[in-house]
Amino acid sequence: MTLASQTEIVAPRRRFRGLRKLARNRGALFGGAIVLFFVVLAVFAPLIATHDPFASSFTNVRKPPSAEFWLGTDEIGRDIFSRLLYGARASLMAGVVSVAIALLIGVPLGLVAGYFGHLIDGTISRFIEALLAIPSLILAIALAATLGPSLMNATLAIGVAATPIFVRLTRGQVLAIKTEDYVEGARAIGLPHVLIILRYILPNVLSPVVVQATITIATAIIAEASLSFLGLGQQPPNPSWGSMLNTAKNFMTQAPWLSIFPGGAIFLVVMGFNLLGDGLRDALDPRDN
Amino acid sequence: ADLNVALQDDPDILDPHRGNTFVGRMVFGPLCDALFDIDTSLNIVPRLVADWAWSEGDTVLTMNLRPDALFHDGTPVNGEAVKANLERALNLPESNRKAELASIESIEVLSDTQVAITLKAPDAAFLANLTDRAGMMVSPASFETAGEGGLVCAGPYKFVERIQNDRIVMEKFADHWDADNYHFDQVIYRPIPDTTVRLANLQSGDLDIIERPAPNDMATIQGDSNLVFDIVTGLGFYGVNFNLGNGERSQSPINQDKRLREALNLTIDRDVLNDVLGMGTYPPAYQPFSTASWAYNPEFDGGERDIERAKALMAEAGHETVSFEILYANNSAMQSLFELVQAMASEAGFNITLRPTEFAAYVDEREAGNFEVSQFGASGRIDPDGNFHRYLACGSAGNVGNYCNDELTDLLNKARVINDVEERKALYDQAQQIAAEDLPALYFYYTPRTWAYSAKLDGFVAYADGVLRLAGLKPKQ
Amino acid sequence: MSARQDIILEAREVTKRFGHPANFMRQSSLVHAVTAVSLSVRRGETLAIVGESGCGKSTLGRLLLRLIEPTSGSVVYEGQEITALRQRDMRRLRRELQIIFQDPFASLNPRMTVRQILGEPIRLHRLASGKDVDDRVDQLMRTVGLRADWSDRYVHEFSGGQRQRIGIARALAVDPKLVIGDEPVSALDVSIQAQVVNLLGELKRDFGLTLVIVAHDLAVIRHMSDRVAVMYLGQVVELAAADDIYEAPLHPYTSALLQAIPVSDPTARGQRQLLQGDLPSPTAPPSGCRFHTRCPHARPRCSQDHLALEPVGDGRFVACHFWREIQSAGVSVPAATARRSALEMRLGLYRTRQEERRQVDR
Amino acid sequence: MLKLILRRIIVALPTLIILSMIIFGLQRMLPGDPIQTMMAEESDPQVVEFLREKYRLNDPLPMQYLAWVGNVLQGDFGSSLRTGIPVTEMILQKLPITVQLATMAMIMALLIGIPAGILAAVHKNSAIDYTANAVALSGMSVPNFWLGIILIMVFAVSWKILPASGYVPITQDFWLSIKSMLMPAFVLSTAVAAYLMRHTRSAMLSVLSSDYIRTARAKGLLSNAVIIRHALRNALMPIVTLATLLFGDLLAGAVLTEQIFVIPGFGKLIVDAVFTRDYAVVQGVVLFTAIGFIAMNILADVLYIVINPRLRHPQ
Amino acid sequence: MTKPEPLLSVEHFSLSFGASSTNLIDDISFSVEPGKTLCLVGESGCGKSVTSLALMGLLAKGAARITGGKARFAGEDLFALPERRRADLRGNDIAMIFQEPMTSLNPSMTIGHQIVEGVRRHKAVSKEAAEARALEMLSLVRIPAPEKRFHAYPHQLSGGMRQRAMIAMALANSPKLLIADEPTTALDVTIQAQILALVSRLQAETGTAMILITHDLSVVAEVADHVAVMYAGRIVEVGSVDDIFSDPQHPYTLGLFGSVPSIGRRSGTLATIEGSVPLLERMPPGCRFATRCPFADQRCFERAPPNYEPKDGHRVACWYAPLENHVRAA
Ligand SMILES: Nc1ncnc2c1ncn2[C@@H]1O[C@H](COP(=O)(O)OP(=O)(O)OP(=O)(O)O)[C@@H](O)[C@H]1O
Ligand SMILES: Nc1ncnc2c1ncn2[C@@H]1O[C@H](COP(=O)(O)OP(=O)(O)OP(=O)(O)O)[C@@H](O)[C@H]1O
Ligand SMILES: [Mg+2]
Ligand SMILES: [Mg+2]
Repeated sequence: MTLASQTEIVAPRRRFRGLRKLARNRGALFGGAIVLFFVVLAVFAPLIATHDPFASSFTNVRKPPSAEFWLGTDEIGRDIFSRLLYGARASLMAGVVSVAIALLIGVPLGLVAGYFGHLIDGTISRFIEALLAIPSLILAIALAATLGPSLMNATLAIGVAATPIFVRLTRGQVLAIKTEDYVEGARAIGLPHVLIILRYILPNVLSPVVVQATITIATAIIAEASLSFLGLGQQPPNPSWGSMLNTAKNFMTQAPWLSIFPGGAIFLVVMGFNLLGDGLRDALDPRDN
Repeated sequence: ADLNVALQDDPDILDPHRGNTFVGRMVFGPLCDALFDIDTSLNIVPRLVADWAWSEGDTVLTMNLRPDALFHDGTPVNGEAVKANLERALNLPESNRKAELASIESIEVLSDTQVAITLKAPDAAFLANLTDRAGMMVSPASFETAGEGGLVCAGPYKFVERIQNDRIVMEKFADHWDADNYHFDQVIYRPIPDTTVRLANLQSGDLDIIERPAPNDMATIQGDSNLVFDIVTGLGFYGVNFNLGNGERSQSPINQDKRLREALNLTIDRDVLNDVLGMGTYPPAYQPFSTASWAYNPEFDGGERDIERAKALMAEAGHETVSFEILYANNSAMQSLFELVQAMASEAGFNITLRPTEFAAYVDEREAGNFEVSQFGASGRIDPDGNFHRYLACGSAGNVGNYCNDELTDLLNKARVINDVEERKALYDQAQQIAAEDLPALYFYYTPRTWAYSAKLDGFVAYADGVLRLAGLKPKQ
Repeated sequence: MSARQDIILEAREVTKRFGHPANFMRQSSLVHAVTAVSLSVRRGETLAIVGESGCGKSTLGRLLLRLIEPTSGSVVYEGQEITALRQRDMRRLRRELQIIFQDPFASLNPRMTVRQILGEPIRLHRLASGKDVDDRVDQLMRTVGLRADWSDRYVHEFSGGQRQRIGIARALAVDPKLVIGDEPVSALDVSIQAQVVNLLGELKRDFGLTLVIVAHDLAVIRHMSDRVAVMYLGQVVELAAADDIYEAPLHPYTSALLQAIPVSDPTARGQRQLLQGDLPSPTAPPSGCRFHTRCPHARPRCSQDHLALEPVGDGRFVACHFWREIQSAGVSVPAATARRSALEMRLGLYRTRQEERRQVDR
Repeated sequence: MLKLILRRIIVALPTLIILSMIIFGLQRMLPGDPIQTMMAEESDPQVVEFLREKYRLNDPLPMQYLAWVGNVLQGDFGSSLRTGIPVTEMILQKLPITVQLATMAMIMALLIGIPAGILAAVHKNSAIDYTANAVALSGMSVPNFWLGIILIMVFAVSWKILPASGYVPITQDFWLSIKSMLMPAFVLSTAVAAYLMRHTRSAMLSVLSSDYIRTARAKGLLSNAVIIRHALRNALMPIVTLATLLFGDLLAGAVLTEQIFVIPGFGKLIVDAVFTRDYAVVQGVVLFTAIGFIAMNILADVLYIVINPRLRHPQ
Repeated sequence: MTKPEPLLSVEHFSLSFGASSTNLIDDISFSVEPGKTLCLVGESGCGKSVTSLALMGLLAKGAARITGGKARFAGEDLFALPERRRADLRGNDIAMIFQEPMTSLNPSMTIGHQIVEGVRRHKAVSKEAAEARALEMLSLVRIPAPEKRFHAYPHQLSGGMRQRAMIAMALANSPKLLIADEPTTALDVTIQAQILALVSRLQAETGTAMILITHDLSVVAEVADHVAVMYAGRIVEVGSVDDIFSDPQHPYTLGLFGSVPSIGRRSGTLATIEGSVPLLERMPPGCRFATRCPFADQRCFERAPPNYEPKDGHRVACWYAPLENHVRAA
């Protein structure tokens, strides 16, 4: 009887609780759907594209949307729809990879600085502050120019420029988590530092980091566009949404479709990632249900 | 009244002996009178020099100065000042005019208004150089401060202030000898790099004149009754040059075999470039001399696009496909150009990789010979020598591809020391013949000198050198 | 006096200050959390540490396990000075010294399953490996009265009382010799609290553990402990057997604490002499006897002379200049009111039926 | 308070030293040579060599660095390679412009972001909330150069109610100056407003669910009073942090906006200098903006103390 | 002796959250008379705070739904009043003290200002008069040096002082009813005793009725006139404090008493209530305590127990009451 009654109070076993919560969040679902949609477009671009994204047709320069060219053609007669698909690859990569870089560098540094404190923290923090004091776009421009113009380098530069925020955020979280009883409990059983960091600290600092990451994906996509504007982003003839917008701005009045579609795509993806980020925050937060 | 003019870039240092940029020349125009000037047909005309004479053998130039020319600080532009300026241009360590004046042997002040220049050898381009920065006169009192914002010249306008990236303000110099011909009290040059923004400012009435509107905006400008579009063919050109002897990368097939270069040339349809990119403003170019120049020879033009022949030439050279890389400085005009070239050439089997590079790095790469094929452009000189010798003569400063044909160099050197136009033209024709054989460079189109300005202006004249001249320009009555 | 080998853990003049002293840039923010505390824990006993919030109980508990480094003083475990051990040796020793935390919600990693939480220390100290770990985990779950087949759940799926049991199970996982409970039941509801108190009692009996319980609920303390140390503002002011403390407190602060316990019967309401004022700030503790600012018996000497815990016979210790006089002044001690007969009778029925049901379950 | 500021300045010193090394090192890693870049078409080897010597470009890097630091400590930031103008003069010339632009942008962002964030939080999960979020996100996702051109087209070209570009010093004509900065400041403010809106929203949400808000309502206060008097002030801390951080970024990060609206601020100056390898300018201006950034952080600390009595009266 | 008219009487009050079909608070009734204290006891999460917040009208809109019942306060049904009228009552006729003294005061406003604000919201008095009232209240709750504390921020006060400031704020408008939700749980033993003594003295002086929420039986013994024992959203037993302490009937009440260790010498193990509260969705339709009750049988699980009234005003909801009549002594 006693044991039987104990069964009652325990919530039914639920695997993937976070995912379920995510699935119940309409905003997150919508955001996820948008992101997924563009990911599919990017991955299957060669299959979906109606034209060769690089083939210019000298007779079809800056044609408005039509049955043949769904979203029109650009300034040297290439199909905008097909370029948009291929551009999704560059823009998503600029967003996702740069954030991945920022996470891979920033989170470990933040963990180490926050956990060990003292001299290590002082050193890392001073360095990060110095980087923070350089405006991030300037930093990205300088890095991208150093590495030479290419999408990968721009991505790397954006990632590095975004890193200090992640170090700060992670470090702040670690400082809060570090004093939790369960971390002390881990020390009390004699667990070495590495394992404490990996098993106790890391999983518990991740939730705000993930949210910040989705916002940063959005800013990174915009940053790629800015670098493209300065000639440091995706290299021609390969498209990115940013570089498409960049050329399109010269034709804003004569051929508005050149800017509307890549601009709209950026808006949708940014929206998608942010909604997803909001949803992830709710899903990762163990406090509410 | 004020005149607001938009430039494409912010000029560099405001000292005619040290400046490097084209937009800098635009700004020097009204500020600093030169010894000579050109007319719309590129003839040399007097400016600070009232008249001049060459000695027998063309080695001594005697110039009579205008007696009424004053610097903005009130001092006269006299013989001593001319000598001091030329010597400064020759001797100042940072001077960029040395090459242009290199043929000077000595300068002699004969009187307040008379100066004689003795040359080491005849120099055909000498007078042309004196129409530009090398011939601009700076008040000797301001030699030290010129550049740091204290430029004192003898032009119809004097310098007031400069805010970097924002404006250069100049006001009318009332004591200028030709002051009556200048109708604006104040002239403001504003650097606006973005063509769309430049045009928008003109449309909104914030500007009166803009330089180099984008070709695709031509229709808009022409359709606007408040605006006027003007265009002349400039002296410069755009094309590509090949790395024929500068380091390892000169070893690639396209640089080793002129048949391949010929094939590439045959794939380029200049008319399409003109239509698609220039909206009709990019005059097709096949030679270094613009149609505005007397050295231009229509015989070297032509060569219709011919994919079949291109393929045949490639087959002859033993290639089905040829891959190479084009290096260029990244901006959207160059990007469209080379994307189009890439697309055109691919039809014959050329597999072109584009390497757009940030400008500073681009300059570096060219100097270092780290390219196979590179963007090739020149803003163009009044004298044909500046468009040819500098880029293709053996060992010349601008010859980054290290192309060297002794015969051609010989011809060009000869043309340098003859003042007779007919004789020189014959030499240039011969030189062109050789260049057309070797194909060290391809020319795509001549730089158009385009302008858009408010219909409220009267008396606007476009010059082939692209520099704005304010004489006679006035608001419509 | 008990023999030396009966002492399992001993604190010698341990002091802990937090924060930093004043320097030319900023004011001092030194918190005198624990000041020169000496006490010894006997093998097999339950020692309780009581006192108001912020008086340094938790800090002392942590110092005893060297979870934080003392500012001065030392801690000796089984004759070995653990405050002098190297980190690596200390980690090995951690198997024998464990802690149960106050907050059942904060003390377990929310991202780990119970099996991971309990299996980790077992593997770490190589008490078992492979399949045996799981068996041990199941065994532990049963020991603390939880179903073994729940061990794949995450902690948020358990109620507060159950979580506290998991916390206890984790402490027990490595077969410790001494367990410190830092307010192990304070966060729990009365009914759950009773379950855990009973469980701790059983475990101590069954495994021969030594327990140090940090708490502020005096009734719970009395129920659980053999000896009690009363702390005030970072110092131990009285240490004695539980019954002695409750029946004849010597230190005025101990009496005040006991006075504050609410009556357990509405008929026994009446005027009580309550301690006035609040605990002074530990950043600037009062001089002399730290309790003198609130002590009803304070005299001038109290604010000047520093004093230490002194033995007063029968294994009792007290830190007060005037304990003899105060005691003879007759401090009223709360009476344990007899429960009403109806309640006793029905509670009897309740217990009996509960016991019967338990039998049936087994 | 003074002590706090002093302490913060001392703590900032190592940061500045590291920062100066980073910019110095980063610049020298850039491919391309400042002199060659400047001369481009007309390069003359003699002149190049002369300038290399003049600007110490032939010295070993550490020497160059020390020489620069030495000069900076004497207040000499050097002068531009390209225009010959002293860096200090450039900074002084552009400082009021940049500060005006950043300040107007920040004010606009605050005026948009905070009320929107409050509205969204108060009406959580309602149509208002979703709309505010969508507007904020669109502000975040529209590239500045694009928005800028659209605004010029509409307000300057079609309606002719605002100047298309350019800058009028505030000392010359106050209203015209404000007017000429309206569009660029707005363009610049969109992303900041979006961040502020989202952070205000979440800060307000956590404050609104706190106990003292319940206490305020238990006093019978009406909801506007509760939100404005009790919630907002307590939600302000993270907003202040963010706003000061972003203000630092606005000082030099307005590159594209400055370019579109032809405003001679720090952003375009630095980027041009990066592209022309005008070392002294990049170093000088970045160092200067970094000092500005650090000053902003100190300002944030001071503001915390103003907002948060816990810091004002430590107990 | 006729029973005085109750100040507040809650009748058959039910409430549920979100889309849940089970009532979290299920059909509870109780009343408070002027000047008297009703203690609401029960374990954590049984709905004590929710009930008090519902009476205050402070439950988040949208989340909670009142699914039945009335709360008559001085002639008005609280649940039927428009929001504006409720706001007028709040802090004026009905005041509340919250559980957490540490977080229930606005950290960026002085104590004095927070009290003044409440006074001026309801009384048309000058700023000076309101400040005078606030000072008076601060000295009434025995805050030392009230003029100084008036300008203090919450963090500058100790927990005990903050709780006293809360009490001052709640009583500043002389409410007819004071709801105190576990006012001492967060406080130390010695401070807790001070606060409880203070509250009951003030109440005696002002004649304010009080609902005191707690889970601590000794607090009940100390201050209550009447007691309502709650379990999982229902009131299982209600009566005068003497009834509950001397004649407890419900097995849950018994379990509670058994769980509290006595201050006397140690006496074996504690009686416990096994298990814990089931989730709301899994609540048995009958007696909600059935899952943990040692006496429960099929009937208890299935059918709601009847009310047994051993005496006027003492009511218990159990099939087995009185126990000794239904269960054979061992
Ligand atoms: N890490 C720390 N840094 C600074 N001060 C601390 C730290 N830990 C504890 N303190 C301070 O030391 C004093 C004693 O704290 P401790 O936690 O030991 O008290 P406690 O008796 O356990 O109180 P509680 O009953 O509230 O748990 C307190 O004033 C506390 O603020
Ligand atoms: N907004 C809400 N939505 C859903 N459930 C809620 C909400 N607020 C409270 N509850 C639930 O209502 C129940 C009663 O909560 P309440 O705060 O009244 O308990 P309590 O008796 O005051 O407990 P404690 O002694 O811990 O304060 C809890 O189970 C809680 O989870
Ligand atoms: Mg503690
Ligand atoms: Mg509650």
